[in-house]
Amino acid sequence: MDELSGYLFVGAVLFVCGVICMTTKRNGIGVLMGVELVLNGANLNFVAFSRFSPLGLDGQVVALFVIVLAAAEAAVALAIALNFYNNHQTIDVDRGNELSG
Amino acid sequence: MAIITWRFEYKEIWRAMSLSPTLLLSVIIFLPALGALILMIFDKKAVETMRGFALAVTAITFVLTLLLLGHFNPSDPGLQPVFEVTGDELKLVQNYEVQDDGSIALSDRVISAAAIQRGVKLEWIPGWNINYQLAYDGISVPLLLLTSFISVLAMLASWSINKLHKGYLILFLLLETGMLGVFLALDFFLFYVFWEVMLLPMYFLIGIWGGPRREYAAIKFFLYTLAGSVLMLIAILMFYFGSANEALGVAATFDLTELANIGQGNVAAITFSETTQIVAFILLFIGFAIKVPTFPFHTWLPDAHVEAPTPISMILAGVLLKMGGYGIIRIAFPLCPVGAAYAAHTLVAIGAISIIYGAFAALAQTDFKRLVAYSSVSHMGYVLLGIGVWKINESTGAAIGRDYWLMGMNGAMFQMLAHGVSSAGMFFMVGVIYDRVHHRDLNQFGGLAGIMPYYSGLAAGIFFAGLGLPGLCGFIGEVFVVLSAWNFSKLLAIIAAGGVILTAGYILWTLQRVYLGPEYKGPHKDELLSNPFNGREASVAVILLIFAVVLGVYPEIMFGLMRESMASLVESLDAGYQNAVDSAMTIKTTLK
Amino acid sequence: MEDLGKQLSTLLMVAWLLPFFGFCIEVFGGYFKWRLTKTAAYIAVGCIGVGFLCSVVAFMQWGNATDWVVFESHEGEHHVSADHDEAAKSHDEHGAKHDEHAKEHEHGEEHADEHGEKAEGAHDSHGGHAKPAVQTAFSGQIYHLARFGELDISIDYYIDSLTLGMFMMVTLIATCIHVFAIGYMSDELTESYEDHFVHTSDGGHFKRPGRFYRFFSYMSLFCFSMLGLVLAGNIFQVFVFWELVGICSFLLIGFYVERKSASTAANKAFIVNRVGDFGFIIGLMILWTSCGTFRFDNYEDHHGHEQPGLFQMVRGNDGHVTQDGDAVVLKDVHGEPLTDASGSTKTIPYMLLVAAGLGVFCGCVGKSAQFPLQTWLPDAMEGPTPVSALVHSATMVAAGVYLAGRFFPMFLPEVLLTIAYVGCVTLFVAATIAVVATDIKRVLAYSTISQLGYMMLGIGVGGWGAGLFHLITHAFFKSLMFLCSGSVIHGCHHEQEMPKMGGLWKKMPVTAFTMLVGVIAIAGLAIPGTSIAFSGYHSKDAIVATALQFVDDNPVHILLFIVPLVTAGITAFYMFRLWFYTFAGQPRDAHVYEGCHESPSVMCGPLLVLAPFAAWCAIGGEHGKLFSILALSEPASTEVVHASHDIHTAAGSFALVAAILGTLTAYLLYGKTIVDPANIKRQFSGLHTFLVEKWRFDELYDVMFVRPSHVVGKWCAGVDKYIFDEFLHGVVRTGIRVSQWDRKFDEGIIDGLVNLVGNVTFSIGRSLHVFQTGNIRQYVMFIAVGVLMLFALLFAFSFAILA
Amino acid sequence: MAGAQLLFLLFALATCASAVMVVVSQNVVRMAFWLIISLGSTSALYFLLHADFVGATQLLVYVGGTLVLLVFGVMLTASGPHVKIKMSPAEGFLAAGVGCLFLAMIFFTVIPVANDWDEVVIRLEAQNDVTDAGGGYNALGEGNTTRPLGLSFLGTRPDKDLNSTSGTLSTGYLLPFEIVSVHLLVVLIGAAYLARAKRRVDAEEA
Repeated sequence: MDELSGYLFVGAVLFVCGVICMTTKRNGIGVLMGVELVLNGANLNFVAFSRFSPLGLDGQVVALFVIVLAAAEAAVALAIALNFYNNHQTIDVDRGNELSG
Repeated sequence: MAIITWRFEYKEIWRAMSLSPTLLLSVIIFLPALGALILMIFDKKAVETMRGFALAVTAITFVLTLLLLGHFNPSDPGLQPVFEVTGDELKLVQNYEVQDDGSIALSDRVISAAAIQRGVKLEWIPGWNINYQLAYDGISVPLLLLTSFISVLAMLASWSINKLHKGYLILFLLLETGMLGVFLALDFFLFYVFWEVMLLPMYFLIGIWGGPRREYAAIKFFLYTLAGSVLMLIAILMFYFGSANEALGVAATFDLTELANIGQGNVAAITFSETTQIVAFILLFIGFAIKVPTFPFHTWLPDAHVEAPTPISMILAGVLLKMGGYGIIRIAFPLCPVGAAYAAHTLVAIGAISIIYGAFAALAQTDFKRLVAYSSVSHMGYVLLGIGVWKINESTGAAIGRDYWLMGMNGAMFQMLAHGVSSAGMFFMVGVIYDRVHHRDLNQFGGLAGIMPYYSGLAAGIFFAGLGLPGLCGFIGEVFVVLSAWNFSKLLAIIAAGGVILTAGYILWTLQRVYLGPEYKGPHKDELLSNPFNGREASVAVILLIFAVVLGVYPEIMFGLMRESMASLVESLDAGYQNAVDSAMTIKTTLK
Repeated sequence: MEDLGKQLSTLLMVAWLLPFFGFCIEVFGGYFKWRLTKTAAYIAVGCIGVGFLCSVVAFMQWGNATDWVVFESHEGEHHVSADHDEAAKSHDEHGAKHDEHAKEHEHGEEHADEHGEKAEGAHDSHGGHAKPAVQTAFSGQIYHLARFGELDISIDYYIDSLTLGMFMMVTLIATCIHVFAIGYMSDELTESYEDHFVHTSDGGHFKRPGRFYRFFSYMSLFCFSMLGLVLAGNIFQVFVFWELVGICSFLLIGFYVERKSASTAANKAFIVNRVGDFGFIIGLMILWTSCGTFRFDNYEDHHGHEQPGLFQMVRGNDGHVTQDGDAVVLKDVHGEPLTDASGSTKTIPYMLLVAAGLGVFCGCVGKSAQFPLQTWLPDAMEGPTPVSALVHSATMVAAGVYLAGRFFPMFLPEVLLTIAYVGCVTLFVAATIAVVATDIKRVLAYSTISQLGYMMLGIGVGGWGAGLFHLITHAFFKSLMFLCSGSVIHGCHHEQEMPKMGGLWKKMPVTAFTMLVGVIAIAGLAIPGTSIAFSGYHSKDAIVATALQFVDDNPVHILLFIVPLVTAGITAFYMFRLWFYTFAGQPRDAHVYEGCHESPSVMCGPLLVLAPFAAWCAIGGEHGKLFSILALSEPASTEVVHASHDIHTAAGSFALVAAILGTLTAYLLYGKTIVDPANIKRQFSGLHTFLVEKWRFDELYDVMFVRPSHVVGKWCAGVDKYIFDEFLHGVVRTGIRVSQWDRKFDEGIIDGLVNLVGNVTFSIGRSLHVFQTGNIRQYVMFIAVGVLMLFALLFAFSFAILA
Repeated sequence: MAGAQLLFLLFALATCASAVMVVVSQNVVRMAFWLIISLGSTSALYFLLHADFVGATQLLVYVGGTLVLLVFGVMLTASGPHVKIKMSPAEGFLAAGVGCLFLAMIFFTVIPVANDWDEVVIRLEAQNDVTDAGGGYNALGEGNTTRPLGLSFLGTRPDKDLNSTSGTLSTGYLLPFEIVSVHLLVVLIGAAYLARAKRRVDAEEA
């Protein structure tokens, strides 16, 4: 196991934790946190590949974009969560099943 | 490293263009369409304003064609230059040159005196090598004048339209754009586009503002014309794909002059084979013959005329039928001289049959307008006859008595113009009376000479023009064509000459039944009395009659315009056929 | 001489164009302003009168410039245009080849010796003796109609003594007739003209505003056209004005547009003329294609080279037609064979030239109402009488003869023979019908046809001068007689039937005696043993003499002499019958007689002017001035025949005897009534009916041409309607049927398939809706599980492949 | 090297452990806390990867910005009885199972990639005309990536082009940078719009 695979394993753990977080948390904020974890896992992979490949800074640039987008996403998602809360008087995402077919 | 940039001095260019027909060509075509666009914002109840506006648009278009005529140089046989500058006149372009050391050298670059641009050419669909290409020469200018002239008169006659004025006027102007475009387009594809552009407004004009059987007539017109268009399209594609030579890196083209050069064997290594030429000629000919129309493709004409409103009949007879003849002269013959020579006998025979057949059919009609429509069939037969009298010495391929063929061609062109004036006039005269009594049964007229003497006098004049009376326009075209025909075929010439008797027969009989006699026998006599021939109608008729007389007494006014172009066309066709015969001989000898 | 040509052409063009301006002014001014005044008439008279003066001035100038060569040469020989001088040079080479030519040559010298005798046959200018270089023919171009390559069509003029003579004749007669018409048409000067021949549906007579101005505008237009025809310098231009006079004739015949008979007669006239013109056009086509020009005379082309005209091409300098096998060699301006660009000699097949001549003659047949196209002229009498006098006797119908004369050099012997026989048949047929006609104008009409037949016969047998001589004299006396008949009709309040007249000479002496002058002239009476006679005698005598000379040379054609001789008698008979019927004897219809009166002076004046001309215009006969003037233009053609003196004397005697016999018969039958003509009528009732029905030509033509053309017309229309249109309808119906099947196919199969897919999808969707829980966490789980399953699949798949 | 490896192990463990704690925690606030730890450790890993600018951004934006936002969210929504929202144990087991499988799947793919990585590097060099100049991409000094990143946002790529063998120029990220900027602006406006109080609607209802 060299250096690269170590980073990749960490990234994988972060990703899976994020996914599980999204599936298990009924709290909307929890779900958001899962998303952040997933993004971080992916970001770690980008930076790691960037470090160990001859492609220069491309990976880091993408990672930066992801960070910025995650920030934006968080802002919007929070706004959505607040609206959800205002409408349902709760943050339990299971209550928001209006789209059930 | 030298980077060369061109800086156009726009003011100068504008001056050169406004002096030259560069813009004029496009303006002539699209001014009516622009007028139609502007008409759309008019209030639909402001009928008189709209009519006045549309009349003004057509009149301005006519004036513009006169301007174009001012630029026209009759002694130049080819396409007319649209943009011509001499070194002394203009400094058009400056030359900036960036030197290696970074300084900029300025030098005046002058377009030399040889900078003559024949026709406007702009890229349109470069992938298919389709260009927006316009040009004019001695063949199109007279027809262009006729078109814009008849349009003004037809617009003057449009006061009798009494429903949906706005739509009518818009369609009318669009129709004019299509017609003018057909006579100016030099790109085959563009030609086809304008050809179709003209078709649709016509369909609606007949189908909405027509008589009781208007839908039938409109659909019949549409079917026939569309069938012709399809055949023409096939021929267009044949030429297009035949004009490419990948080995030489020559791209396919729609340019009519280039195609004509190929067809006449003036381009090395690219030719249309004899079979191609014959097939393409037959396709094109049928396409155009439907429009002319000739026997046996003529049956749409009587129905279309009978049902169409008067001004549309005028346009139909005065201009639309001319497109067929124009197409044959401008496209079918130059592009496939071998096919044309092959079919010349058939052409002349069809022409002669049309003359006689149309006249006989006219003799049997009881509907006034139908009679005039059949007379159109008869008269347009002369056009075909004159075009086709190309007698060829089979061994050398040279024309025998080329001047007679030239005379026939000129006569055919003149006949088109003359028929444009006389038949438009005849339809107008029928329309005037129809507006009053609302019927066209020849057996229920009579005595109009007593009731409306002024009208009857003018009508007699115009009908005499149709009869081919010397001193009026119809005579010159007919008699020149017939005189040229003897050189080609004695029998067909005699048949064609027989038309003069029948023409006299049906026209005089009609005059007798309609205008002469003691009293009017049909219904609505009161309207005849209460609704006299008004000034607007009189002006249309008088203008047409004046033109009929001028053309009849001094035909050189039109022959002078077309002489050189026609002569060079005939010369090049003759040479083209000889080329083909020569190459065929070469092939034969090589085979041996 | 160039100046003279310019002056002459200017003068004649003024004379020619004035009536046209008159027409323009009259037709517009008349319509808008002068409906009820005589202004239009004065303008018309002024125009044509000035035209006459111009013609006379032109003639005087021509005479002065030519030193009145016409009257001197009448002693010696005729001079032709100076062009022919040059022929003398090249003559010898050519002349030697042809025997006939050589003979002619000798002739020429013979006549040169016979100085002081008369001018027959001495037309050739190459007779070996010096002649004054006087140009008597002038030609030139007025303006271009069109030019195609080397082909050139223009409006030209051609002026020679024939043109001048015709101009003076036409303008003089036209002036007289215009003046006469002022009186004759004066009842049109009203707002409510009552036409007694037209009945309205309510039983009354038709009333309309008068159309005085219109009559005169038509007349002016006619004068313009007629003068243009005479002035024409090429055959195409002749054709142009040929048609124009035709349309004027149409307008004038149909002047009473309300009368069905009038408009029908007008149509008939024009269409029958067009039948002739059909032949004319064919002739034009042949000449145009073979010769490449229409001009009579030599001309300068646009390169400035002198090119030969038609006459020069065919006849060369010496009047001979040069044949090369079956073809006629065309000649250039020097009389040498004409070559085209490639150097080969230009020829025209002999039969084609014959056909061309026949074609042009067809036009003459139509215009001059010759057999078999004579039927239109009697019907043309529907027009007002001045029209009949001007158009249908003196000028237009004579245009056919004029053209035959003008075009004489182009006629080969076969054509001339045809012309002679056509004339022969015509003059007999028309004369026989005239014998039984009772309408005064119709008698004159048939007599016109008959006389035109004489002229044609004269030209056909080679009597060029005789034919045209008769043309001029006939114009005077026939117009005089028509005007007299007009005077009678006017006096009798539009009564035209002779059986209702009689004894009118007491009531209208001027008319009766001027008429008598005309009748004597046409009958060809003379004082036996002298040549003191009225004009008709001289001219008819010339024709009969030429015919006898011709028959003498070609005894096969004996009929060409017998028939005109017999007809001369018949002519005298029916003309005197007319006079006796109308003016002599007792009044047969008291009502008509009572109402009858002598015409006003405006009408009698022209009669008195014309009468001397009718009587003495031909004074001197073939030695007289008129004939000499005409003979100066005699074309250079070997076909010209001149009667010898003996034959002349013989023929004159025969003709005179025939005329006297005819006159006596008429006097006995109608003057003295020793035998009641009714008895004879009863005796020969079959023949009589046949003649009254005009040999049944109208019925024949109706069955042969008119009805068939209507039937063919119906067929054509039917073919359009039932074949072409039905075919189209069938195609469209088939198209509709196909599209209906197509629709069924679409609806049943294509749409069915699509619907099936849709339904399946829908039901799958329905069943899948349980997964649409709306729970976000479940969705994430689905995704995760889905990714896993995909991975597992991929894994299994790659394993399967590896395996 | 050993120090770096030690640090890597330390921070990797911290990252993974705290991530697991985020999943396991039932209290939102605690979750937020563990998330901070996890993200912070990740940034440390970035520093270990010589991606100093990314690491700094991670700290600033995520830890400093995003998480504060999340905590705000928690505070704004955490009223009432629903602070703890429990899931069913079955769900927990299911999630754990799926998670394990997922992890296994990723590991399964990571291992071959990492094993063949040297070949991949060679291939990439061949494809991109760049040679790895020994100590990685950064010829301007280990760990100082701010300047080349900034330049890449402005459209030039010194990091690549200086190692390029063929002299062709690489593309930068000017356009994506601009797009992201605009995107951020839009997001901010959108968020503000979504989150604003609906007074007017209330007023109308009242």
